Amino acid sequence: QPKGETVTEEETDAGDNAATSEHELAGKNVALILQQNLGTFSAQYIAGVEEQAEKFGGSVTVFNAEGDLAKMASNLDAAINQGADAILIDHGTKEALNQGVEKAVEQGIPVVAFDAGVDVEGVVSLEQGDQLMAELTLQKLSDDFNGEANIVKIWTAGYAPMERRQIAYEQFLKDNPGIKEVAAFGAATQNTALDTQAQMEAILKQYPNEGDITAVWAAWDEFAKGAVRAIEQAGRTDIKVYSIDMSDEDLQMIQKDGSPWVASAAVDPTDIGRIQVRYAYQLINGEEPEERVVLEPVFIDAAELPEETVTTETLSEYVEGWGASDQGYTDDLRELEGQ
Amino acid sequence: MQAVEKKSLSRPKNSAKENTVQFLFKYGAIILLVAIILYFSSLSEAFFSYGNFADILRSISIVTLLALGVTFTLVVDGFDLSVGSTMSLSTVVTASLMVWYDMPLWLVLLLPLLIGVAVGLVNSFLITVISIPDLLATLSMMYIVAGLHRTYTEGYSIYNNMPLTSGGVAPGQLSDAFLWIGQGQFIGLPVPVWIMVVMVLAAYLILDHTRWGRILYMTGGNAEAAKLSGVNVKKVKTLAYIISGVFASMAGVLFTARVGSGQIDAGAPLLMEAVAAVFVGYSVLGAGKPNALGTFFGAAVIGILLNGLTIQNLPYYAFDIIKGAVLVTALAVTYVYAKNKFAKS
Amino acid sequence: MQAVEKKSLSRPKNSAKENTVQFLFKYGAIILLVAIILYFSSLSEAFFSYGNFADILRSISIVTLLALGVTFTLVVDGFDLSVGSTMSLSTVVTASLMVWYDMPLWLVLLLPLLIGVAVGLVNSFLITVISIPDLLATLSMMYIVAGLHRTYTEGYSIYNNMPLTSGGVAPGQLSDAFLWIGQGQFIGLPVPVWIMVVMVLAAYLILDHTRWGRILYMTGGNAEAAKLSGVNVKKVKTLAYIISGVFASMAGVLFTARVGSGQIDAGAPLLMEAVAAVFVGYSVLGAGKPNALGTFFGAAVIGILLNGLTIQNLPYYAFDIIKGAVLVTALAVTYVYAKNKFAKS
Amino acid sequence: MQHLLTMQAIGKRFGHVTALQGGELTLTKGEVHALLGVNGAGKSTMIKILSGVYGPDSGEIRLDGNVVSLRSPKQAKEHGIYCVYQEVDTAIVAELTVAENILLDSFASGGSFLLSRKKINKQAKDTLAKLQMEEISVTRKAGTLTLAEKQLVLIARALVHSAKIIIFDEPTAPLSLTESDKLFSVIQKLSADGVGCIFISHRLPEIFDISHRITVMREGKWVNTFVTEESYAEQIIEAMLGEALSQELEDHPHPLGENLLEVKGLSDGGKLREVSLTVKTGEIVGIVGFVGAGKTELAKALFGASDKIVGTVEIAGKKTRLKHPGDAIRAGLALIPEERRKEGLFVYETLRTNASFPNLRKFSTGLFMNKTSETQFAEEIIGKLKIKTDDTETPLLHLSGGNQQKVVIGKWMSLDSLLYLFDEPTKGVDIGAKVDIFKLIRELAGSGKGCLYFSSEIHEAIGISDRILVMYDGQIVKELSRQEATQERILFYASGGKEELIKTEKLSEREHSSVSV
Ligand SMILES: Nc1ncnc2c1ncn2[C@@H]1O[C@H](COP(=O)(O)OP(=O)(O)OP(=O)(O)O)[C@@H](O)[C@H]1O
Ligand SMILES: Nc1ncnc2c1ncn2[C@@H]1O[C@H](COP(=O)(O)OP(=O)(O)OP(=O)(O)O)[C@@H](O)[C@H]1O
Ligand SMILES: [Mg+2]
Ligand SMILES: [Mg+2]
Repeated sequence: QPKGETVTEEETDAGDNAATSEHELAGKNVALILQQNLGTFSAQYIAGVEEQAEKFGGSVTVFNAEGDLAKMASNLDAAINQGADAILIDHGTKEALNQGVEKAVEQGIPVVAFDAGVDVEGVVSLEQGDQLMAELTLQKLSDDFNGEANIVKIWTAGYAPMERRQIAYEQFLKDNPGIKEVAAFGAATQNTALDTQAQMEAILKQYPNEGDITAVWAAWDEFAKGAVRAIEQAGRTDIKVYSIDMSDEDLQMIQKDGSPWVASAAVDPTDIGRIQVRYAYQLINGEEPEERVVLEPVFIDAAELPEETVTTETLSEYVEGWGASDQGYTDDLRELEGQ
Repeated sequence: MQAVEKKSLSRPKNSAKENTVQFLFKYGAIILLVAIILYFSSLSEAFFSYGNFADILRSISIVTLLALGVTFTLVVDGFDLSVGSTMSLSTVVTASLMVWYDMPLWLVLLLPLLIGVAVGLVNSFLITVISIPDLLATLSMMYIVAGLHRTYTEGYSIYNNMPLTSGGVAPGQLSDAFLWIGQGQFIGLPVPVWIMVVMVLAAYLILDHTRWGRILYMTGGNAEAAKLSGVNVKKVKTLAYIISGVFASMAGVLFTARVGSGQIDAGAPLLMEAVAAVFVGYSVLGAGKPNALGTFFGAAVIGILLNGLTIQNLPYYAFDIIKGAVLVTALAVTYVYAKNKFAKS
Repeated sequence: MQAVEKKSLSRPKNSAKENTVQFLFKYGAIILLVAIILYFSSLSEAFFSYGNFADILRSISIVTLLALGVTFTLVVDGFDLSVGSTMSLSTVVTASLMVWYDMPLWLVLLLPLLIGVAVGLVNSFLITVISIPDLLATLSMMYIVAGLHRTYTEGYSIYNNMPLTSGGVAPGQLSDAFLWIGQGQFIGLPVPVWIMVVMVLAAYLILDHTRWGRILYMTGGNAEAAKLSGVNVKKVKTLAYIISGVFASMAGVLFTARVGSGQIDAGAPLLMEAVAAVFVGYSVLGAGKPNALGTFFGAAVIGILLNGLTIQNLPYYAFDIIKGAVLVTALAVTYVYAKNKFAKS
Repeated sequence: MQHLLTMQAIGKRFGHVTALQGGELTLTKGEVHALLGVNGAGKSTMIKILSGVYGPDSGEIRLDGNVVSLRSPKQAKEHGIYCVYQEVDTAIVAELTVAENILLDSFASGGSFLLSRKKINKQAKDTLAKLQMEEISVTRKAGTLTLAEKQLVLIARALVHSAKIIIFDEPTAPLSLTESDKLFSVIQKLSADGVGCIFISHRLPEIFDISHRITVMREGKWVNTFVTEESYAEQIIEAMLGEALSQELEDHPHPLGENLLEVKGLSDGGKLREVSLTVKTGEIVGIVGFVGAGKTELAKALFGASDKIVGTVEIAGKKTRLKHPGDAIRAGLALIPEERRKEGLFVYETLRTNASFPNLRKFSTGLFMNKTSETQFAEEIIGKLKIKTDDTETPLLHLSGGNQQKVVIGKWMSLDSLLYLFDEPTKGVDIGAKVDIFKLIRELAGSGKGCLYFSSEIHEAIGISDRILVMYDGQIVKELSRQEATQERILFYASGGKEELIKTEKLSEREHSSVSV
């Protein structure tokens, strides 16, 4: 990628200062264990991790398992063997990771997991407010159509956050009998957005008439992207899309004229990365933070966005609470960052 | 004459089987297409309409370009498995040229083609100079190019106004002129359909009606004989892989224009469809060899089949089975025919 | 003798090149491994420890099983691209047998192997009876089996107490006895490492020291000559593909036990690593042909390389490039060597 | 005489094999120059150098007095040198039509970019007309042609262009007598037009018919050049074979026993039709015919290597069904196939593993191979067959053709077979090894084995066989006893001659055909 024009001097300086400082928390190596590179979301998330670690004067090693859980477990082993100072986990399953995480904890390596489902004592688990995000978007959907809608659900099982969203979804349908699910599908594949697009096109052919489908609820923005493209290219202006999660690419799609994508709820992926690093440093610093951290989601309504294009970086100017999370900071950490 | 008569008399069974294979080989693909169209038309009125066919044609245009490239390599008795990755690379490069570097349209259309040329050159280097078998060489390149395209974008897809990892926002946008290539209409047909038709015809003319085409087929049919006739076999193979690379990168450009962004891994899922199209096309009108019209035809059969099955609400995850089965059937017909033909000579 | 001397006198350059290739071919892989280990050991003290090597061995155990299957098909001059999909299918079937149907352990271990046998049979049917070239036949099967495994689970991964599409919750769980296969320890080494070691040794003994191995290699060396020496070539090829299928399904079972759930598409990303392992293994100690120890060795080289490179903080998206490059290098050495050897005749 | 072409001191080496050392050839305008020599004498290599396929290691080529460099077939063609190659299948593109195959050279060498099918077809038809072969349809796929038709297509390919020199490398081998005659009239016409023709053939009579001069080569060297009109066949044969080797193989009459093999009405659904024959113990039966007569098919059918076989086969009085070579081996048969590298050997493997392969059980204890007994056996056959090799572990690739052939024979020695099928066992084998092989065959027969000897080298078959069966077009058309078998008789039947049409006296007129090896 090319250099952008607006590299902030401040940031790079901060990194340099910390790196050269003599602070006892400086120079730590953080291992980031990814299950899968999920497109833009992952890229921004990793950027957040790297940015925060750099500010603390540390460095990041990224282990990507390309979706392969066995490799993810091996990567975890490798990180432990290499003596990482802290381990961050992004997704994965309890069954595959618990063993490795226990080993890490035994060896005194701090572990912070994000949406990984691991349940080992001493490990900080981050989760997005999944149920809340589901509720927020579903409520908006219901409000937009006065509680009467035929919806398509795009969702997949097998991921802890997905299942938490599913719980909220089922509860919501029970409470709102006017909302009917006409179809449900979804799969996390090597190429989720494109595959979803093909499936959504099929669904649209199946329900060709206006009103057959009022809206699509996508439990993940990769699903939403595929659905939005399918709807746009079929020229179906009658269908709206509600989703969870938000990346830059999503924002561009939402801001497009006449976009069917009207709302989303999300935690800033960059923020997730930053917060995860902060908790890791708390652990390194010997503090004892709470073990279950729920990240505060933000609701984004397309109507609130301005005319000019915004990015996740500038989004905070229009959406309250975005990209400005202070979660996980302690005085020690601020001091470290301020060096 | 006598011998022939005697032969067919003494083996009536065999002969009947042979005839069936011959017939299937010659008209099987066409019968299949007509049957599929009739079947789906009977199920849905919307199917047999100008609009739907234009849609189907548009939907197969990218695969067809990819498959044309594969056709050229098969003509010279090679095989290019790297086309999917090359297309992915071309997709992100095309988008990046506009979004990251704000380049003029002509460069945006030209540079990706050079990437295709480069991949073709590396492929043919591995094959003709290092003597790695075609399939293995292009399989490796498939992975390398896939890795390159991901490294190039650092794992991001490329879209208008994307923020850059180094901070700031990308300066450019996909221009409307560019998007017209993938989404516009021209004299009543979508632009991608025009591009596909022109390319199929060009490939057909080159392969079937020019000296070059003859040299390509000659090289594929019997490299030794071609060499003895004064053909520089390595050069011809190199050319075929370059053509394949260029077609793949054209497919990538078209994909970017169609989708309006530079998606990661856009080409990978299209590889099998392209290969299947070529093999289904082998049999069109009994050509018995890779040919441009057949490839188009094969892509159409698969496109219509998938379109129809989608309407039939077949679960998406079963599509791979259908595609694989179509490919196996096409291969089986091709190779059973080849076996028969060989036995006869 | 005279001839050789004369040749080396008149073309000293070529001869030096030849010698280099010979040397590289014989010791290249070992030198590479030692160099890699030394380099990484110099970077990190933790690298050269019993624990780390045990972990690395465990991490390559699944790929090695897969690669052993590919080795068998390469020995008979075939090629199995469907092993990745077969492994995926076996993974989800293994998990489903426990989670959906709550079956006893022996059935859970047996049934997936039968799937491997079935895939092997279909592969060899396409290859030996229909005469579709190995790579194309197994490529098609790769897609079909991938489609099947997704259709079987309807696109879901399978895990303990998963909700079922029909409502309710799955009755079974992955048992501890089963998980021990993937996660347990046995006499100081992880169980998967034991399984791998036993399988590598078994494959080595069979291929290098038994009558069967001889028949497999000879069939691969020259099928026609083997046939005229009384070997039933089709049967031998069929056997090789069945063995390949069984190894792939064993890899799938091991994967399920390692991960504790039945992931969709588990095998697909491992295909290239397995193929690369086999080709790197070609050259081990100058065997010049697919061999079991070489395959293990190849898997180890790649495993250690990736392990080390990750620590070097190479961007994760560039790994495919490294893997592809390792594969190309292995192929180049193999085929340049073959060319040299052939040219001498 | 103004020399159109002079080739001098041509040397060529393939790895360890010296194909040529001191090849010479001159050609004048309008001359038909025959090039003669036993198999492997270097004829094909010589003309491949002339047509630019191989670059010579040494020597010089002059065209019209000027030294030329012919580095590629293209360059040779630019100099007006065209060649009809010996191996038909290396030069035919099966998927293209006859017309396209005839015009193959012109596609490669430039010309108009767009092609008109009509024009191509017409041009091809005209060329075929010159050969009086209009009945070959120019739109057929070349792959469906018979071997003879393919050969004619290749000849036509050379006639398309205005050539200075045309080389014919054994063009008549697969042709019938009438087809050969047509070719000769074309060659005569070319010669009258001033084209120099180089003609290679193993058939002496036609060489005396058509050539002006004859150059004989032996072991890659020029031996002599004769003016045809002033020379005799005996002279030429002597030059080809060399004095030392022209002694006859001693004929040891040996007793024949019971019928070992009895074949009735064998057909393979393809070439073979209604073949019946018998072999007694201790008997060597020669089966002779031209390329394409179906000898190899017969050998393979007997060995169970072809599908769709009808007819009965009795071995040692027992009716046997041969569905697979495995059955044949169990029944006591052994096949030494024609294409030894393709069908008989594993060239990248060692002598040891090759030798033990047909009988692995004998060399294994339980399931595991017993290398000691393998090595023992390999050493045994090395000694017995006088195989020249460093040790039992050298890959066969590095052995010479004759020694490879001995391995193919030797590998059956562990089985104690009853009946040996030799398909062209002397093909590509040097003269010394040839004698060894003949001795070996005689030895086998002497020890009570049956032998079937398939060959298109008529004089060799005459020399070794107790009885000769002549094949033509998939059938056995004539049985000749040792006394009746002469080169002319066999040639006559092998080219499809019918008994009623000839007077037998005319045939037995020239009884001088030497039975040399
Ligand atoms: N490409 C090659 N590689 C290795 N050896 C070769 C090659 N071509 C020819 N030879 C060897 O060179 C020698 C001469 O072969 P050549 O084909 O010229 O003989 P020929 O006189 O044409 O014989 P024939 O009558 O059988 O056609 C033989 O020993 C042959 O084995
Ligand atoms: N009709 C044909 N078309 C093409 N090739 C043929 C044909 N007939 C024979 N041949 C080729 O000639 C070779 C020998 O043919 P075949 O086995 O039928 O006869 P043969 O009597 O054994 O001849 P040979 O003297 O070569 O042993 C085969 O390898 C085959 O490739
Ligand atoms: Mg020759
Ligand atoms: Mg023969």
